[in-house]
Amino acid sequence: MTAAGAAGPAHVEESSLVEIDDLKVHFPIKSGLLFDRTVGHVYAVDGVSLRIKRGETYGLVGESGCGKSTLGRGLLRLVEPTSGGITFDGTDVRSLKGEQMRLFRRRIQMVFQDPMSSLDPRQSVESLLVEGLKAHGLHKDKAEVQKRLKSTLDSVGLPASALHKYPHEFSGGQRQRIGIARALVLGPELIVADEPVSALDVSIQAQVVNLLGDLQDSLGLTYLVIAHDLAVVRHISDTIGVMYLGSLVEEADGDQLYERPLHPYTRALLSAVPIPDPQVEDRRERILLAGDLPSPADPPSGCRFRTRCPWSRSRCTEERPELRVFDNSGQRVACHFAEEILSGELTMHEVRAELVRPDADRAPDVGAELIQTRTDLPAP
Amino acid sequence: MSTLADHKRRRIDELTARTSEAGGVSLIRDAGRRLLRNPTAIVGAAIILLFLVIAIFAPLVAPHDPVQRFPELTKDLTVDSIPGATAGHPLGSDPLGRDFASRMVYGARQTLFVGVLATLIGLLLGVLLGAIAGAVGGWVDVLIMRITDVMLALPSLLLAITLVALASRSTQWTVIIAVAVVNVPIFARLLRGSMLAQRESDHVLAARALGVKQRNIVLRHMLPNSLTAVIVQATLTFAVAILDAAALSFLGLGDPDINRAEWGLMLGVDGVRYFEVRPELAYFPACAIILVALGFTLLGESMREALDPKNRR
Amino acid sequence: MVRVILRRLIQLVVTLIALMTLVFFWLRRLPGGPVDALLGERATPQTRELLTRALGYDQPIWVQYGRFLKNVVTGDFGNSIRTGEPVMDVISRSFPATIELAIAAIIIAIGLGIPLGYLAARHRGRLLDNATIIVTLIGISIPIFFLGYLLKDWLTQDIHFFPPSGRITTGLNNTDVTGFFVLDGLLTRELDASADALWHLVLPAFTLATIPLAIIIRITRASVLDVLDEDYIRTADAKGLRNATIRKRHVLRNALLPVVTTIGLQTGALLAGAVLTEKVYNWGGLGTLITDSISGSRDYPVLQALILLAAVVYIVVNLLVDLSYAIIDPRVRVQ
Amino acid sequence: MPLLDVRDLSVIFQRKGAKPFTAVDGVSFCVEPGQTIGLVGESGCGKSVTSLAIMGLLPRRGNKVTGEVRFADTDLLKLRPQELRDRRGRDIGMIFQDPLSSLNPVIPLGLQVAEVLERHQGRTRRAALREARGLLDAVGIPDPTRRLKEFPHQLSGGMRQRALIAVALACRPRLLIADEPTTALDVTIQAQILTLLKDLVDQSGTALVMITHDLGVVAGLCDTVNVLYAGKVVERAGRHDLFAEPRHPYTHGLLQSVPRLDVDRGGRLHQIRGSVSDNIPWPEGCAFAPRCDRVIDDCIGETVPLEPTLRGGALRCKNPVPQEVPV
Amino acid sequence: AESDRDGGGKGKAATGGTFIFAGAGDPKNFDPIFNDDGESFRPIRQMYDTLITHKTGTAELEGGLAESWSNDPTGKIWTFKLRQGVKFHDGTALDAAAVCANFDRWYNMKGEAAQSQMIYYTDIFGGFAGSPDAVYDNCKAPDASTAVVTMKKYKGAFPGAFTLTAFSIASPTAMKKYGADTVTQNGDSFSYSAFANEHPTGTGAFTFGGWNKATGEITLNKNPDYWGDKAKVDKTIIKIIKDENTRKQELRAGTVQAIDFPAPADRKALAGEGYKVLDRPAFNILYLGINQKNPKLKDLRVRQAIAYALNRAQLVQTKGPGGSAVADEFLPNSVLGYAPDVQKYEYNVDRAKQLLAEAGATGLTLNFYYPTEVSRPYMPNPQEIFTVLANDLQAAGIKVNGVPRPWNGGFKDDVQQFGKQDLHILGWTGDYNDPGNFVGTFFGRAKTEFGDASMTEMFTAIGKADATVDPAAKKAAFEQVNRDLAAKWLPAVPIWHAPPALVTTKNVEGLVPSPLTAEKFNTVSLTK
Ligand SMILES: Nc1ncnc2c1ncn2[C@@H]1O[C@H](COP(=O)(O)OP(=O)(O)OP(=O)(O)O)[C@@H](O)[C@H]1O
Ligand SMILES: Nc1ncnc2c1ncn2[C@@H]1O[C@H](COP(=O)(O)OP(=O)(O)OP(=O)(O)O)[C@@H](O)[C@H]1O
Ligand SMILES: [Mg+2]
Ligand SMILES: [Mg+2]
Repeated sequence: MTAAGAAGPAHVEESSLVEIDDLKVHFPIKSGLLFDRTVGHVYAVDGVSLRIKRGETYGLVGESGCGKSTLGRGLLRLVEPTSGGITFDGTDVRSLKGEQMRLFRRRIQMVFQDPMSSLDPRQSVESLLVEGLKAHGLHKDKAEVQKRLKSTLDSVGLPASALHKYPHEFSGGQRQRIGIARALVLGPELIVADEPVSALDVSIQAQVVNLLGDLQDSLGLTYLVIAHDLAVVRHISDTIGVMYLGSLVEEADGDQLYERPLHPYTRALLSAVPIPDPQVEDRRERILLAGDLPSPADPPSGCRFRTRCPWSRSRCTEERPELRVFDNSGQRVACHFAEEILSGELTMHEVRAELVRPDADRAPDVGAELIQTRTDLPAP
Repeated sequence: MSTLADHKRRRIDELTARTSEAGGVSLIRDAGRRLLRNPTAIVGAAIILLFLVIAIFAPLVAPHDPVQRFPELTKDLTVDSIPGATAGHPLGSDPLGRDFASRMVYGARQTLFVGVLATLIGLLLGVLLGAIAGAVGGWVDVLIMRITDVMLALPSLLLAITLVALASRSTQWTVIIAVAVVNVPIFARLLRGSMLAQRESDHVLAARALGVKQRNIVLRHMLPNSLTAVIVQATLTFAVAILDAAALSFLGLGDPDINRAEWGLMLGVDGVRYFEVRPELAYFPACAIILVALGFTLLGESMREALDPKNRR
Repeated sequence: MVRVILRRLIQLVVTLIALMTLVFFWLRRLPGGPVDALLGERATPQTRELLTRALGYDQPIWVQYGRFLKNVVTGDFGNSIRTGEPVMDVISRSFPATIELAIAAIIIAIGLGIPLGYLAARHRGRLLDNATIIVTLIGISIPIFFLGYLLKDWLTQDIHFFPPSGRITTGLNNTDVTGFFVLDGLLTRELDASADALWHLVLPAFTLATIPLAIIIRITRASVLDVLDEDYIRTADAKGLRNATIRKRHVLRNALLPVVTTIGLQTGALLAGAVLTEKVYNWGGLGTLITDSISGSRDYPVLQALILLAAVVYIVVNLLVDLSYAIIDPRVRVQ
Repeated sequence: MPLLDVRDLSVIFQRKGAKPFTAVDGVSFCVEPGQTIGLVGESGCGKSVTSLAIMGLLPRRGNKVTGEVRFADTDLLKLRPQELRDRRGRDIGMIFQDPLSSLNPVIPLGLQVAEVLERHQGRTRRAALREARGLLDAVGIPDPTRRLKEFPHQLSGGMRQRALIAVALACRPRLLIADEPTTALDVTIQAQILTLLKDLVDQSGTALVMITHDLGVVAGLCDTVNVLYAGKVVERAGRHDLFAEPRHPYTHGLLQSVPRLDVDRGGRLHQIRGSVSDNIPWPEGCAFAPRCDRVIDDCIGETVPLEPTLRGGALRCKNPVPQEVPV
Repeated sequence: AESDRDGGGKGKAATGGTFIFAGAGDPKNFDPIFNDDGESFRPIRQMYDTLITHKTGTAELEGGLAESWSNDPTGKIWTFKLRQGVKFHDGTALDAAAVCANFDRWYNMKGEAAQSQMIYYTDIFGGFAGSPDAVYDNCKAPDASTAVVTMKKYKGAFPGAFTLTAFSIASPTAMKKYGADTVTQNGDSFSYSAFANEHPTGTGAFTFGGWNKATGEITLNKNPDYWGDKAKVDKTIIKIIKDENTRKQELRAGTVQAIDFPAPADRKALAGEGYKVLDRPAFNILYLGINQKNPKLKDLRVRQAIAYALNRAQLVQTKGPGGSAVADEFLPNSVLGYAPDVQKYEYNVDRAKQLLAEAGATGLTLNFYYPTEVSRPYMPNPQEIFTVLANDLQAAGIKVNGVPRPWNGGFKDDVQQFGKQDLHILGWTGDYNDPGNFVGTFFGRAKTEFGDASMTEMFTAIGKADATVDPAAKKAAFEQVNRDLAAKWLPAVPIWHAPPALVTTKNVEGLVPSPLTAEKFNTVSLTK
């Protein structure tokens, strides 16, 4: 891993592998009498721009439901973005069509959160790995394939005998290694890892984190790591982006972010992460946020964070802050008052928690299906 | 002492290297193993196996030709008395002087044939429709679902009755088709629902990310994983299919060829008609039907249990 | 909520129109058909021709279809071929009989099924549980017409305990008000008629209830077991609540949710089962009407209307079940 | 005298056709009023089973519980079910991990809080509801009057957890057991809940047993920490001691393997090899041995006892991590 | 509810009480002319009378509303001497004018809807006013007690056809009052007048008491002013129970006192339990039709081979309802023209094979159509009969391809209209005592059913016999026809005469079975 330098913005552009420009992914909420009409949208990702440099690890953090996964999937076009641009190594990913896109997928791979559900329980490890090779016509030479599989397994620390086993026969950490091996076998340049360790036990988590690091070192991979655990993200990332309700609120080099969080949300987040050290814990000041994440189907006007922000002002209601470069450290922040808050000019005020309806946008529709399956015999 | 410790240490090393043991079990084999440990499943499977063997080897098992009329039986046969067991005819005569035991044996063949075929045809059509709906989506999906709505608008036996009533001619196939069609929407919806769920699942997403062709995703990921539910349902459907066929016979809408030895027919037609003259004509086929239906139900239920991811470990 | 109902009703109408059209065209291309059905074995070519013209079968099919649609929209399904009465009269006469039977059956199924299922779950793995499971399995596997026959044979012929068939003793002059004989007896204070009708109802209702009963027992059992495993039951236990409170307030309410759906789905089984039960017990309801209009006479106008009616009943009941579900389960309540 | 004194608690699951499985193996710890103790360990190490055994909430059949659970002089394990019921919810409150599934989905929130009061304090429904309103308010649920009539699914995760806390606290129990109360929540919400718990303990003198797998949570909250591995307490220490100088290789390993927010990104994390399911197949010996870097023959040869340490804790290790600074 | 049951039956052969008779199907309505089936005729027969009727329990003619009748030598003019003092239920007197009103009503019936429903009328009277085929000319009433009906041509059916229940005499006043002639077509079917449904008015021993369709009960009350033997019971209820098994069970339960069409299998058991099983003298025929459209079947030897191949004696023994007998001719022996000396085809497989070989028809495969979903008195279980017959044919080396068709869902169409079959089974219950009603109906003209329009010899012979007015000559002519049918023409093989039975409880007296299933209940009494 390259240590993050305080490189200027111009330098960043040259070496960036991925550029995401004002990406939006909106999911339509459908409802209707006979035919479904779109009655609204879930603004899962709502205008995110970021760059990932070749060979670096970009970490994305944020609360559950803020759109991290959707951003990752949008980047791979596993969900079709609503608008915005994606450039991968000079290729305009969004303009790729059908077969082109399919072949292109080889260059970006994905690792999923749940190592069980992301592995087809019916396939042996071998067929899981070969599948990708087949899809890209790389399976012709049997011996070659076997060699490739073995070396891939080896690189994720699994024995070759694992090939003939099935996912459910492995422990969680091993499954995650299989997931990583599946991504690796095609020799991708970018790996999007969506919560790769959050389903794992603490002791296993370290193994996988290390593995990811090792692989990056040996293969020169670029990562987009999505996680809600700020500590993990901080540990593995060169650059960290903080998301809140569909948009990036702050982006900075990991140490920089910890040293000098600019956005109120980042500050709150940092202060909330427990640290396994009583001494630190006892000394820490907490910025407690009131309430919960608002529904992405009905985001607040202006600054998305204003409903929970102890520094919010009336301007925040009217104007949505841009993600702007804060200073020449490269740190970017989307807050009107970042400077004022940093300097202490602005003081906190109390925030009343607001009512948040979970999934109010997706109330189950009893009418969705006219009649469910008819079971003449009892369902389980 | 140290040798003991050495020994134990070796065991620990073995343990740590557990993944190196060769061979693995697939989910299905795993489920199969669990099934084998489940007495319910064993009983169900045993019943079905028994009847299957009888069905397959009917000519060997049956003492006689099931359609032949025997002079020694017709001799004493009248409408109001049917000869019982005699030498060579362990279960006696049926209302037409045919060997009842042989008819029971061949009945296994016919009944399983009807049940299995009806289920399979229903399964095939249902899976086809469901797979298309689930894989293609869009208006095709909407269309297929509306079609199944129409089919589901009638309760199953009623739909079967209607279909038979509406058929221009009735044969064994009318019954099979009617019973099969009833199941089409069930299978279709089951499969589609499961496929839609699969479509959103991580492993399908993973396959897409790998660049696997859509066709292969459908065929190798979505379909196989969705089929479990359908297969379990199919096992349960056998039982229902056999019962439905029997009900149709009882209503006089079944297979009109009474030469065919089929339990539903034997029960629904002769069994009921000659119940007072010779109740065995009803009891034997009824018990056979109950047993087979029970067998399939037991197997289906335990399969459902075995395949339930909740029980996997 | 209103929108959901509306949506379902529209779907219902669409389904019905599709069904109607299908049935109409299918019927028209069948051999035999009304002309033959109307004229018995004594038909002569003249009468045949007279009738074909009288019925308008010599007109193009789409003209016939148009007329049919027009009639249906005005609620006129034509006359029964068998009896010559307006189809709606025939059906509305048979309807109460089936509903009476079905309600009695569902009362039996629910009234016995839920407690038995609950008890089985509470005694999981023990004798009572295993016995219930076996009995329900057999209940599901037995052809119900045969069960009906056996019950009838044992209880009306071997011992003359129940009346063998019909809805009321022949010659008992009950006053017909609603068509529900038990209810009519109460309304007109002819209590003997009411009791007599009820007595006639026992066996058929029990026969018809077999399958729903078995299924309700199984679902209730499974559902109670599921609920007992739920975290909130553990929470309730951790609260130190009394057993009775937990059972009533926490277990049953949740466990009954899937049972409600099952009951809805079982109405389908009831309609189908009624065909068999009514035949066995000579119960003059829709089921008998269906068999009568198929075998022998192919009474297509009646059949057509019956199919539609069955569809409507089935769909509406399911809609009602969904709605009741929404009422019991706050999670599907839509503001 | 401790409020809760768990002595040598063991839980053995015995299923037909399966080998008996010892989920909790001789766990002992005690809690003083006003004290917070932590039970930490990875998934499957027996934390939940311990808490359920204390509460008498384990499934009625298929398990064997031995040992003693003394709660203010009575052994909870020896109480008749009815007597235990009288105590649960009144003397001991419990908060569970998943707030959604732990609340009954079809019963209004108000009643779920109020029914404890009805049961243990003989309140009428009306009075209980009024009190429930106050409780909801106290745990920081906005607009409690309205919430009384609402159902769990209408609340967000954090609010549900608060409601669950309100239920547990309704009768002002002397002991509160919290089984991973924040695991399902986001960090910002977790911080809210933890703060709430802390305040409650501080204000009311309630003893708290905090069960978690997150060492960070323990660090900020607990007075004493018990580290569990494979059903056994492997190390117990005051939190300062534990985090400053973990003695058991497992504790040590755990602490090393968690990335820390306040530490600059380093190279590799320390990692413990293998996984939790790698257990030695015989009862004696240290369960952690197969994964341990410091394993010696003694570890696998004989039973490793939990021995008191100088600093007032306890340790179950034959070859502990050496202390850097001798006490 | 007041119970009408067992009000009577007390005392010995006492009058009064309610007689409950279980019928097998719903009637259509109670206007005689619009009906053609036995279940409708059963109640109609109790409420109406015909001009000529049958002696109780036989098919012999006897005076009904007409004390006597005569015809002129051309057989065209029929003179009826009416019974005096007979009144319809509504009080209208039965006189010649009333009789003529009935005849004129039938002839002048308007509208295709109504006409198409008058099956018997079209059959016997050929057509309606304006039709060239119409047989009826006019009816005169020279005096109140004499009705003279004039026909345009002679028909062999008369006078037997005057006994047809369809030609019962109804009250002209009531018919007018309740608009009897309005038959409206509705969708695929018809609705009938109030007369037909609610106010049937005849002269019969019972008056109409109501039809409860929900319970399937038709109530008939005793007519105290009946001209003949007054009903012994106060009330008769015809309870419709379609399932034969249920009919039997109700009988056992004592809720009905008599049932029609018991299942053949139940006869013995019921008799053993002390119920009275009343066999009706056979008046029907089941035959195996042979379609000569198939050139192989045009060969008489092949048809004879088929006849020889059938083991009819065994069929009668194993499947025949009680009292059934092998049929050698197409009419029962009680009917005029039955020849005792026709060629008989005893079961003889070798002869059959030999004949087939002679005809060069070995390896013959035939489509055998048989009906399903039906049970008729002459054919209680078509599927079984088919199976047995097919079995016999197979044994003689004729391959049989069984084709089942629902009775109304294709069988009659395929057999009678399209002639798709090679073989089929069908039968007939006689309407009145006349050979023409049997032989004439089957073979009197070219029919697709038998597929040969060229058997003119047969058609003329039957036509001639039917047109013979003199009874003796007619008898001789039909005897010859029957001989030729068996020996020369063999268009079909007669199988059996199978009389349907009635079963009553022990306490029912006076129910006399009629070969024509034309039982009248005025003779019934209940003992205790
Ligand atoms: N296919 C979809 N259709 C509709 N809404 C969706 C869809 N996928 C995600 N969403 C919604 O978009 C929002 C963002 O979801 P996303 O999964 O990206 O969040 P996340 O940050 O990854 O959360 P988590 O940490 O829980 O994984 C959520 O409100 C989610 O409900
Ligand atoms: N009812 C039960 N029957 C059999 N085994 C059980 C039962 N409940 C728990 N166990 C087993 O006991 C062990 C300890 O489980 P427990 O739930 O206490 O773990 P935990 O430490 O709470 O883990 P987590 O962090 O996943 O909640 C596990 O291996 C589990 O499989
Ligand atoms: Mg996510
Ligand atoms: Mg736990």
